[in-house]
Amino acid sequence: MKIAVLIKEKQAPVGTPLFSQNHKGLSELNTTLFIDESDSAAMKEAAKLKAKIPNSEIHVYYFGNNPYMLRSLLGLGADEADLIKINDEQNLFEMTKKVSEILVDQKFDLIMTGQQGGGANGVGPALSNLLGVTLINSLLELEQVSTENYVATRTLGRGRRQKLTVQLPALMMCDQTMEHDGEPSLSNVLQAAKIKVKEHVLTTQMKSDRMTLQTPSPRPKKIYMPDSNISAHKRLKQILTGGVKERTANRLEGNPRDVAQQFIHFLKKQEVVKK
Amino acid sequence: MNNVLVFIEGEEGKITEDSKNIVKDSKKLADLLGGSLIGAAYSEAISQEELTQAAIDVFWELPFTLDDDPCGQLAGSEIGCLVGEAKLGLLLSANNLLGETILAIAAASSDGVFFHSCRQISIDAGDFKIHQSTYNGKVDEVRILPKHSNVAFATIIPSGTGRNPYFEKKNPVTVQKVNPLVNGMVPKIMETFKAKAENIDLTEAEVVVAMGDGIANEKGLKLVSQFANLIGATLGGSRIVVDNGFLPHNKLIGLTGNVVAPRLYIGVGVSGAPHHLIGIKESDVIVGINSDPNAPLLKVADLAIIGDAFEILPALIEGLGGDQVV
Amino acid sequence: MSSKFDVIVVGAGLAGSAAALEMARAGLNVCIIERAIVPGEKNVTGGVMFKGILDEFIPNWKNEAPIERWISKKGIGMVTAESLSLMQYETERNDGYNACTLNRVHFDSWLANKAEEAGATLLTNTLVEDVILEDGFVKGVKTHHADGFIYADIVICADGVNSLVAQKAGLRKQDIKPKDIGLGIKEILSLPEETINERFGLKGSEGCAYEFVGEFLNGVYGGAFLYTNRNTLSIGIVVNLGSIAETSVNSRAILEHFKNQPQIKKFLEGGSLVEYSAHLVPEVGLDMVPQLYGNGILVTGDAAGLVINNGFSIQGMNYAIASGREAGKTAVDCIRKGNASARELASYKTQLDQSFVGKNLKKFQNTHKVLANPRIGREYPVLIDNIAKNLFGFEDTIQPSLSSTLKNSLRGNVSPWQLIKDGFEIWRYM
Amino acid sequence: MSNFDYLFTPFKIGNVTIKNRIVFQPHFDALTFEDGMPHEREARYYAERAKGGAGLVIMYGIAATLSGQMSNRFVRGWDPAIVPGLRMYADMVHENGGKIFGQINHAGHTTLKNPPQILLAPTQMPEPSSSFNTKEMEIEDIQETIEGFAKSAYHYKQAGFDGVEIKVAHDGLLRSFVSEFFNKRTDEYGGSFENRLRLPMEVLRAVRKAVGDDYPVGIRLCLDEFTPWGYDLEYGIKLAKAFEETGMVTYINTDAGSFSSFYMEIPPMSVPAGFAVYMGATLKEIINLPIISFGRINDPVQAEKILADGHADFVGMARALIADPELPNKAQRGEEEDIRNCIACNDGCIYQVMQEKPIRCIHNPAVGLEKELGIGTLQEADQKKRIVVVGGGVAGLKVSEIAALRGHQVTLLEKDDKLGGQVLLASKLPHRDQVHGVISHLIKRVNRLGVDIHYNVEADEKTVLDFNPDVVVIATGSSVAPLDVPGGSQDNVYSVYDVIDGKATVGNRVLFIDENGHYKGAGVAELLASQGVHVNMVTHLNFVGENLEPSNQVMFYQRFMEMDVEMTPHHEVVSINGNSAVLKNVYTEKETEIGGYDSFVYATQNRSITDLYFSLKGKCKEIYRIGDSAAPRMIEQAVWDGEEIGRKL
Repeated sequence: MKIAVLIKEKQAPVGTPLFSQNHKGLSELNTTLFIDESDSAAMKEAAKLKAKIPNSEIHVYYFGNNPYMLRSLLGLGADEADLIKINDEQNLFEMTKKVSEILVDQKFDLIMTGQQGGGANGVGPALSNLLGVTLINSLLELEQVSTENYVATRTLGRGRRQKLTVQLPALMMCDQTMEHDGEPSLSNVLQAAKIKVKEHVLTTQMKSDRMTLQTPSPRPKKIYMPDSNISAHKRLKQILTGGVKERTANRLEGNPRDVAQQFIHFLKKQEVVKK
Repeated sequence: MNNVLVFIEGEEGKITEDSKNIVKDSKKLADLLGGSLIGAAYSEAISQEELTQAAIDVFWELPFTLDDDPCGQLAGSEIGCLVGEAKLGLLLSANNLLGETILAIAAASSDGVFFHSCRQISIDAGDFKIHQSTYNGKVDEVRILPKHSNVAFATIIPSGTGRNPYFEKKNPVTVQKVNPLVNGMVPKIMETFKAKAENIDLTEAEVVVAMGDGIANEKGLKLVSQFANLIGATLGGSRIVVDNGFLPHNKLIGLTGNVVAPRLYIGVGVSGAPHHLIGIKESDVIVGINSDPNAPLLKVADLAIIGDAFEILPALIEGLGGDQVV
Repeated sequence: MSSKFDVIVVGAGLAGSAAALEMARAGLNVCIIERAIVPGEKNVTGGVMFKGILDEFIPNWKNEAPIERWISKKGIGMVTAESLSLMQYETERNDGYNACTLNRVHFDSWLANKAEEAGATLLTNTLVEDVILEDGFVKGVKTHHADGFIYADIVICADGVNSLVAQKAGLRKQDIKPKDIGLGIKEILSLPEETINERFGLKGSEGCAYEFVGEFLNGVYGGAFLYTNRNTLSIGIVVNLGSIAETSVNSRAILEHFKNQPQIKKFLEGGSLVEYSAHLVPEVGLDMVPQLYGNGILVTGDAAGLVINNGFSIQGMNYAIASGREAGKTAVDCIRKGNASARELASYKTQLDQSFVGKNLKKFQNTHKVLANPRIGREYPVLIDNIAKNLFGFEDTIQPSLSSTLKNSLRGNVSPWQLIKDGFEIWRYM
Repeated sequence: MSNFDYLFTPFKIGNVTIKNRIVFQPHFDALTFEDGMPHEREARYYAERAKGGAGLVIMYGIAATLSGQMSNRFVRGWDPAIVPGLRMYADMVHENGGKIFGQINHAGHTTLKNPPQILLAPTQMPEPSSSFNTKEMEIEDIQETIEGFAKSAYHYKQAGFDGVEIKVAHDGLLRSFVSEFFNKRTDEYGGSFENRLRLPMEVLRAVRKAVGDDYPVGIRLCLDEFTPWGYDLEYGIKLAKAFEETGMVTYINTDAGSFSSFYMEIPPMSVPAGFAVYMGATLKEIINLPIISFGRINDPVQAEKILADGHADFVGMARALIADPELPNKAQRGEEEDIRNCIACNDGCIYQVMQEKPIRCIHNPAVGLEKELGIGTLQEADQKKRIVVVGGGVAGLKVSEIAALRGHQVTLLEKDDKLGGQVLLASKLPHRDQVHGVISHLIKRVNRLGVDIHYNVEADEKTVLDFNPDVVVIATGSSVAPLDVPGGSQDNVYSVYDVIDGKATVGNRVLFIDENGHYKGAGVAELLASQGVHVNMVTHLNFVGENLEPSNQVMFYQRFMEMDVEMTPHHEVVSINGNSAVLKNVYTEKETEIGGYDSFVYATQNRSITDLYFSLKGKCKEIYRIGDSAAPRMIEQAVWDGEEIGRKL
């Protein structure tokens, strides 16, 4: 099986952001590079599949500039690696077409990437469309059923999960919360240290331009406020109680054992505890 | 190319709060561009009644449900196919998984430009000015996209204090059923289920147990953790508990921490300072366990249990079939 | 791929990469193991490097290496609450620059890359958990990876101050007393390049490095430093831990005090803090150096305690490269001879003692004793301020002669004799 | 490196870049004198906040005209003679890395003077909470007011201030002009919304003209008057929009409450911290000017959240920075634990200035005395001594902190198993939990400073001398004095301490004898009443809770009067017999007997605990007695004693 893994080198300021002189980039002084958890998960999932399925190989496409960052992933089980240099000022989405051109000839069975990493900014979904492969997002678990058939578990938030059946070829976006254990083996790490990373520069005519970077100015989120059509005295009261309306509480007191029994009964009624 | 499309999400037939906020933003932009506002949603997602109140001009009902298209691939392609025909210049949705997937696919298939995590889109000297959150939310970026030659797709971080009514209704909504234009390999749903409590974030949890200063010691932590485990609740804490290091800061419930909205909230030894109460007021049912009958939490609780938590918790744990840990 | 090498170097800092480069050039099969993802990442940004060592080692380094600024001004300042007396050496001669400031992440990556180009294998993101001991010989290391044993005839520890590897191999001195330890606190402040040039009177890639003593120390033994990088300033203090404990002065407060001194403040104005770091360094030079070799093992760089705290700043980069090279050379000899016993490896110590590293260590061996002189922090800056005030005529009177100025100023607690004696001692170590 | 993404990022107001998002909100501090001239003392007060890290300091509203002075201590804005003095303010704040704006106000019908000068108002009527009537402004008065604002603004600019702010907020003429209730004029300055805004707009234009186009001019805007007759947020928003539309306003500084609802301007501790952030948030949603939020924000984490949630561009703090001017710097350095949080008791700050007395803070003695006690004034001791402090209440903790900071070796002996003394009890009273902040801060400090603390040590002469101390500080506190009337030692008579400790078994009807007039009485009475007990509060004072700080007093009454209580002021209890007591009217001396009480609870003046002090006096080198053990008083005095003696050692 041919697996591609797409990884994006991310950067973020440590503490208060500092900008380059023209405000179009971050000052490197307090910028840290990192690989998103979801991208690491994609790499680890790919390695897991490779270990299970004979004759598999992994080709890593790394969008970023620091070869050492890339190397930290290769030990997980990469066979080939491309370091694709990108300009940080560009909107990565606008490069998906070029990326799809690189990938399309390779005819990968499976493309793995991170929901919040390489696949973010709409890149993952866009690639699935351009390559014409099935898309799975928010992946938490993957199970092989037959050569081409897989069962994928996704997270839908609020603790909800969904199981899907998928056929390859597919592009799968791993969620940050996907769990993996195990560390790369030393032989893989040693091997990875000697992988010849192919470097190329990705250029494309950008449609949008970065004008400036600035400190964040979020728009207002929801906030508690007293009702507007009530008297000042009532407004004040609402503020004092944090807006929780006074409820007529049922009271339970007495022997702890009895109290506990009654409370458990209440929990059963609430369907928190099975009856 | 002056029409604006907003992708609308529904929850049990109702338009989600986030989508409502985006509709509000979109309406302003449509007016500014002099186009009409089209709302698009999955089939069966939005009830008829909810629709008539939405401040959109046209409603597109996609030819499939979310269950037919769990990862949004069909919807994205479908909308992408219609960009030119419907003279769309700008497509928006809430900044979440589904919105991002659908709009990015639509953008890819219609050669448009997609922007994620936008705070605001405005029109500046005839061009799109995109105000975007980037670098893990630590920096804002302003980008310009020439409007005459491009269609912009953007997911917007929902905002709104909740003070204003969402819709100022003017015209009736024209409902259009969209014909299926695309087909492809779509993953099939096998089942949908609930994850274990410890894997659920506080703000997402359905049952929350809060540890308060009344039981702020090692023993209290052990008991309350075990109780939370037994009933499948996610554990959080009040300010004092977090300040004293019994729980990490991301477990703080209150104004400055997590605002929780569970089906059931149980405060154990929580006195109920106003900032904590603000953090739990969205809870459906509030239960307080406290030895002080005057604790403010007990006054706002649906069920007030008066007694020593160090006696009640072991009894509860025993009653629920757990082994005593302390 | 085989996991057997001639030599393993633990740590891709300056000492480690220098050792690896030396050995790879000699054709040895070398493996460098670094715990960080990017070499230099765990290091404090910025430092002053004296150039002599690299001129010989990597002749073209000036053109290749990422340099921040060339030090064209060096000075020593005495600071009181209101004044600064700065004594400065300055040169315009280009070849006269004998030091530069660096960004460690860039520089360390560059040096590690040099070693790789020469044929060494670099494993990043790899933690060494233990050493492999066989028959009293170090035979390799255990990494955190699955099946993570790597074998070699010699292991060189270059993994920093708290060298875990040296400790595991039983080579560290234990039981360090607070009075033997210096605490270095450093802040990096960002300022535009032009502002730095303007403020310090610099052109292009020129830079400066200053060291200070004064009242801000509040009776604690130590000093402060300030030097320029390309678009940042490094400012910090080095204080003796024992002295901190005795006086209960907050070390953080000393730095704040120093930064808020009006003349120093002018240098820093508008700078935003980008990095803050504190670390411990052995302060007593040679006294602290652990055993440098054993069967199949060599210790080098900071791990070997080859760091010099001259009382004002911490210098280790030159010593790191020099000691790394010496370790590399020794390893090459021993591998060729096929003998990695402690007896053979002992020549490393001999070589080191004869190099400038050993010589400087000896010279600075007593620095901490001089700096333990409370007069340095307290009386002298005030004294010098008084002298300067009189000399430079801040008051509208007839300029007195230097000797009367001195006498006037000395009408305090310090005897002239003491001044001369202490003065001599300070200059010896600066 | 800080843990904050927003709080320490710069932000621009007009052309002025403020280095962080923390604004020291304007408030009267009475640090000037009756000549109304700027004074070094006030300059240092502002400079201290800049030194502590506040990005912007806003000076309180100096008076636009003579008739607009709320107190003679208000700086005379119209008078050019103030410029050199104000320049000192600006220079000192700038030297300390901050920016400074100046507010301008005309007090209108609100005043601290008693009796006042002629008070001006849009329409003749007193402020509802006041009994001083007003003069309805003539056109000349209006003209003079406009000129006064313009002159004051010009003076600020001349003095090097970075911006000005016009007050259309709690106290003051401009707010009453925009308020429908106060402004019933029939000329062009009243009647319609537009007319009501005419005066503020004319003031704004005149100020703008005086300072030029590029100079920041802000509006401090009351968004909700919180009175039955006043305007609400809807109207406040309308005002904000109108100001924005002029294009002449650079920012809006939010505010709420009016003179009659002053407890919403400076809400006491029963009001949630950050209670008014929603008002600024609403503005952020509607207008585009930079917004400063307000309202008991005393925690950098909360401040960060306000910014991160987009609820404001700046976080305004007044009391938080009074209590600890170094809050910003400490937060930025990651030393949040060291912050001395404001507890919103209002006893030291607002209560004092309302009486035209210089501002103070109950747990920061340096307030108003920045020169003597401010940042950097604490000197290391020349001679390091071995100090034993007995008693871990406020006084003992404070003296330990100061002594340890100065390098002394401090041992603290506490008889209980926890530190805090009487404050532990005081914080158990309803709505008083935040008093605990005073001791939790000090406890963190002494622990961090390495004070050697011994718990459960009932110190006697020997225990203390065994430490071989150079100095002994006695801070053993005070104990309750018995009720000295016939029947005062009956079984059903309890002290307030018995009640808080839970030692008392109180019946359903309680006669409460309050000789205290502060929280010790009022708080315990509220505690009982909140448990459903009927309380009759007997006090010799003119009313119950007479010594409470006014904002706390109002809120106390709002709660107390909803409970099953009776109040019997002007009376003292002369005897108790079984279930009844004899009361005596303090004015007429007429006695009445009332009965049917299950229990009696009394709050009397405490007595110092002095045994240890006198047994050690003369036996050690140096001995001091501080806090209640010298004379039973309040938290503030205990802190003072600790600070004062600590600095002496």
